[in-house]
Amino acid sequence: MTYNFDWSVLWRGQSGLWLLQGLVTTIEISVVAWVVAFTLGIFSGAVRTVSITPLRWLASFYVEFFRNVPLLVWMFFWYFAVPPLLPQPLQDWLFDHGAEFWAGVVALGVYHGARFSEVMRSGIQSIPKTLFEAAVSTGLTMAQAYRLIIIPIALRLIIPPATNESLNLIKNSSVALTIGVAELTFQTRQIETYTAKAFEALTAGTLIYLVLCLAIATTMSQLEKRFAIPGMITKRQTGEF
Amino acid sequence: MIEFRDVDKWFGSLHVLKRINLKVSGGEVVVVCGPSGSGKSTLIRCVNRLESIQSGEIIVDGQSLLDPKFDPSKLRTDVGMVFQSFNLYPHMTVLQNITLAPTKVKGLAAGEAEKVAKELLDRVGIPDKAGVYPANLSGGQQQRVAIARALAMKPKIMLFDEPTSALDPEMINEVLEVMTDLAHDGMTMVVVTHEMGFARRVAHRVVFMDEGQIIEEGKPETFFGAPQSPRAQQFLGKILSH
Amino acid sequence: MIEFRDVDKWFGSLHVLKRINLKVSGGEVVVVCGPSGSGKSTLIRCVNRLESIQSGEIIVDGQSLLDPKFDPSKLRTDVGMVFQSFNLYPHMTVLQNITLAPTKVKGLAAGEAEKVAKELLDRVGIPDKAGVYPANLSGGQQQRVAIARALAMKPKIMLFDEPTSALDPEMINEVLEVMTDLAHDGMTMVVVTHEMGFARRVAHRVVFMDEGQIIEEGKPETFFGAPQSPRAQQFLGKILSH
Amino acid sequence: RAETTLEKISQTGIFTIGTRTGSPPFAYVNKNNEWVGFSIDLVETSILPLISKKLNKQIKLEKKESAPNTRIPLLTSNAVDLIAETMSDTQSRREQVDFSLTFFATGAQFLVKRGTPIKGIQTIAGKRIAAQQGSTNAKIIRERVPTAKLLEFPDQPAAFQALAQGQVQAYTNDGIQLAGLKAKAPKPDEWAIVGEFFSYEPYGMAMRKNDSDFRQVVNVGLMEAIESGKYFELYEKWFGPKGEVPYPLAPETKRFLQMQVVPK
Amino acid sequence: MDFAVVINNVGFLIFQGFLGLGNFTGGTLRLAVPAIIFGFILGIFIGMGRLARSRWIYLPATLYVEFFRGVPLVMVIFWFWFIIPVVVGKSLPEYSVALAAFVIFEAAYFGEIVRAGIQSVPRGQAEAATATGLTRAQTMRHVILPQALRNMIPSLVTQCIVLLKDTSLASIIGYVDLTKAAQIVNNREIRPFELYLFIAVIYWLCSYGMSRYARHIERRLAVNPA
Ligand SMILES: Nc1ncnc2c1ncn2[C@@H]1O[C@H](COP(=O)(O)OP(=O)(O)OP(=O)(O)O)[C@@H](O)[C@H]1O
Ligand SMILES: Nc1ncnc2c1ncn2[C@@H]1O[C@H](COP(=O)(O)OP(=O)(O)OP(=O)(O)O)[C@@H](O)[C@H]1O
Ligand SMILES: [Mg+2]
Ligand SMILES: [Mg+2]
Repeated sequence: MTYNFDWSVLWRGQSGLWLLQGLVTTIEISVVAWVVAFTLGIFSGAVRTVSITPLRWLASFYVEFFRNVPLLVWMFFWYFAVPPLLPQPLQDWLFDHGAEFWAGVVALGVYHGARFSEVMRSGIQSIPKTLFEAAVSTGLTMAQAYRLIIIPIALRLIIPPATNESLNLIKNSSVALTIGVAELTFQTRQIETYTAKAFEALTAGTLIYLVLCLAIATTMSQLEKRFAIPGMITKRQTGEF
Repeated sequence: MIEFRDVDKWFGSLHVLKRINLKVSGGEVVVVCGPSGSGKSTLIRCVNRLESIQSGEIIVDGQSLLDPKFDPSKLRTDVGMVFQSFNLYPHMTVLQNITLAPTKVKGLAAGEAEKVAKELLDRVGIPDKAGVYPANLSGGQQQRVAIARALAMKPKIMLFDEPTSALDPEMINEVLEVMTDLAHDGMTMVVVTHEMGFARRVAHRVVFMDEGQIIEEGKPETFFGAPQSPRAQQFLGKILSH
Repeated sequence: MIEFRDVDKWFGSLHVLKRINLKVSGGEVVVVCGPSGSGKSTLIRCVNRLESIQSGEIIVDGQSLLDPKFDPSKLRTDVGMVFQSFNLYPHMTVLQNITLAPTKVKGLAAGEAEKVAKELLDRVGIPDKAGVYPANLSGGQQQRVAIARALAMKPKIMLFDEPTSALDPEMINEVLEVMTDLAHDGMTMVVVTHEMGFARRVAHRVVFMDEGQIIEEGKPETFFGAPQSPRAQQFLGKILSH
Repeated sequence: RAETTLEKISQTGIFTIGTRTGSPPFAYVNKNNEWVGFSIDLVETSILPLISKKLNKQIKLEKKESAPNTRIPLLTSNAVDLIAETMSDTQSRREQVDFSLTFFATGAQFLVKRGTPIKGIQTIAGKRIAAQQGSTNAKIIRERVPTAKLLEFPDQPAAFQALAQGQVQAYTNDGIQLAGLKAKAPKPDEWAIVGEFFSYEPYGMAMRKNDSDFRQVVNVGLMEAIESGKYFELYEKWFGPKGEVPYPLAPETKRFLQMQVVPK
Repeated sequence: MDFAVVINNVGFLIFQGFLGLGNFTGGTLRLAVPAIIFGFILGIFIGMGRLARSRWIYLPATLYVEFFRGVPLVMVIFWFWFIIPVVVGKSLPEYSVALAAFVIFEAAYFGEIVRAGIQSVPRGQAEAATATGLTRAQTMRHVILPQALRNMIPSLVTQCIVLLKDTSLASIIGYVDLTKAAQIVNNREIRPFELYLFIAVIYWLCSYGMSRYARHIERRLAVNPA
């Protein structure tokens, strides 16, 4: 191979700073989008399990509409198609204040909200219906039963799939580079163009993602243990089947 | 206290309750029995409106459930229910299980609700389990907590849907004892059960259902001693012989 | 036929079987009873090596399970097992449930296996259910299919782990009848059950366990009439009173 | 000893270039779904025949897509033999790959809506400027006008869209690319290309390092094309008044191209 | 809005981009379908490996899953495209590289789905089969997997939809899928809205169609558990 590796490009010049900036932006956009996605997901996922038909339709429509179209398309939609509908002063203000970041947040948040919704729905549906009935039988209203019993239990049950989904969100945040958000993948490309060292830059990017995701996965499995409902099998079992 | 008037209920095309007429007076203990699928659970679930009916009328504590002003949440504080599968809230301690509804529905202060809960735990015989999670209790203990939870709302009526059939045989008695005490204290109770010993000792009346209809009802002595309908004879034959 | 010699078993730090010594001869019917968690299930699951033991020896049909040449698959064709929760394969018809093992393990031809299966369905009293899926059967019917499935391997020994405790009361009898027939045909059987009527009528011997130990064993008349240990007395008091 | 590029081509009978699908008119996919462009024509008419002649056999041309972040790895992993698109020759790139002589020279400018106050790099302070991700233009703006708000997009249409909708006030790229964009726009008159070249972008063809025989073939091919006038025919075809992107050849550029041709 | 650009290029978008019939290596379906099939088959082994008793099997399987779930797919494709040629000494066609990268990457996700599916089958099923003398492999094949498969359908479909859309990431190595095809046309015509709207509709139809069909199958299996 004629390629000569030169790992020093990663700390010479500004590369290190760029990677750090990229990481910070990735974390920022992911965290804000995650809050949006999680809120939307929990709410719409819960609504999809109740017997109030119009609400359920609305939530189902939301999920089917958003999760079946590629994220890239949503990025363009929120960045290019939506702002022109706003009044001109607001547009200018937005464009001066990181419109691409917020468009990315909305795109990621709404798209992953639809996917969190599915996770939440299956979590709630795995709780026996009679538990809900028992709550209602003591006089709790439906809303109280959901808020106090069903959702707290479902939240604990969905930690593993929700972790998965959260990791997907982080990785998908790289799609925001298509609308100019300078996140981690963007910065690795930047290093590559400045140093022409593609392998080194990509390796650095890969490793940072890997470490970030593993850190989150580990934290979440600690969380899972901490909030485990006594008597339920939550820890990964290694057994015969 | 409870009155069914010509009640009909369908699940889709399945006719599960057929022209039910039944009256339970205050302080009365009624045992409902019958083969699986005969509609016993559905019957009592109609009383606290877990199921709605398609025709007829149900009157609980003087109020018709069809009344437009009727409030299901209010009804349910007056009617306690205990399920076959306990249905304790797994993420809460025993104490929290019991105090949840009193504080959230009745607005009782936390301290007050805990006092009541502790008294009830005493009454069902497990005063020392307040801080424990349901998963760490035996089935019999769980069911007693479920009874305490229902009683915490100070209901006028208690419904039991096969409260002992998910229990190991040695634990059945401890639950039946609590229920017997409750009956002797004058609680109005409707109990779906196959525990014929309990029915004999405690019930004022036994109702036998089959295929959505009430086939026979009467005092326990008469029903167990000389069942009238061939259906009831056959049923009793099966469950008493082994 | 089956012999336990000083068997000890732990689950982690939990000592679930303590120095078990037990002998079951060919054609004998042994009923095992005792409180929940006492190790009854574990005991019989050791016989077909669903659980392995940490010390002692188990000899089945003349062969030690510790023998290095020992083949668990061969053992399991000689020992049939029936579970509390039926465990029928939900994605297969009744017939397929029964013929799976004979064709796959014994290499029986499909036609031959079906013939045997039909005979067995006849014997357990549901000849007309061959093409039905388990979900469409009542619990009693499912358990009878499970028995037929175990019998299809022509076992020399049958193990039953609370075969009737997941059943509605009216269905218990139909299963017990099949088991009684089997016992009368001379099958060697070990049955964990709380059905004392069955034990009285069919068992040659009753074994009472508590906390991983065999506390008492004897003929049913002696055991039920005059249990020796306070434990057994208390246990029988609880389960027979209601 | 590693196989030389000419040996590899001779052995496989295939000459593989890395080029782009979205850089009209240098390399793109036309309405008939053919992969064409000025850079591709140059290779096909001037370099490919020379290789065939030199190796004494008919060589087939194969095209693979290259992008800014894949073109150097494409070369080093032997997936392609030559990068022929719109790659600027720079010193840091020369540490990784070798370049042919310059076959096109341009520089960075700005595309703006007609009437915008932006007149060049001196007037962009505090303005929102779009650039293509990782381009040299972005780098220069960042260094020379740190107060400009730079937004980088991965491709031209996205950047242009941002300009058209007011997300940014100007889009900077190589002048020739801006000319192409303007020509394609629904209303070309609405747009203006402003400012002096504030960078120098000499396009070269890149190849694996230290393979002077092959570089010789490529360079000779280009020199012959310039000398014979073939180059200017192709220029007329793509950049002439009737071409894809009308972009008259400046006399000094023409002179510069001719001066690269060394005597035989 | 001017949808003439879509009409003029619909052939390129559908045949080249979506199906992969044309001058360019590409096709969303041509990549997604085999990637799903082989990824799932590999995923079955990985999922079973995760549940194996021997640590020599479950540790590597777990490592595999955790690694690929922590790395963006683009990076995996990139590494396959540029590292494999260096290792094997010659470059591979884009299609094989893309397919290999997808199969290996997606197998990690399919593996997790398979594991969850297997764990959702009650333990008693395995015990019952073992008790009649079936070997572990026979139990897996005849009793556990058929039931696990049914429980997996919803998450499998979700993953297939994800994969279908992810094929656009193969464009990094010049693979012309539907999204890339739209980009190519867009670079020439500069009509992003019309083009992206069109492909969004196509993706939506596929995804929605798949989830509908899956729900249909689920319901049918629920009624008649075959
Ligand atoms: N939610 C439901 N939807 C459709 N059918 C139902 C529903 N709940 C009950 N059924 C059907 O209604 C009939 C009566 O059910 P119910 O549960 O009241 O019987 P039961 O007498 O309580 O039987 P068991 O002893 O098995 O509890 C049964 O055929 C049952 O399958
Ligand atoms: N796989 C296991 N891992 C750990 N502990 C177990 C396991 N299986 C059983 N135990 C424990 O071993 C003890 C004996 O269990 P076993 O199931 O044999 O009791 P049992 O007498 O059959 O009770 P039951 O009547 O409830 O079925 C119990 O304390 C149980 O919690
Ligand atoms: Mg019932
Ligand atoms: Mg047991």
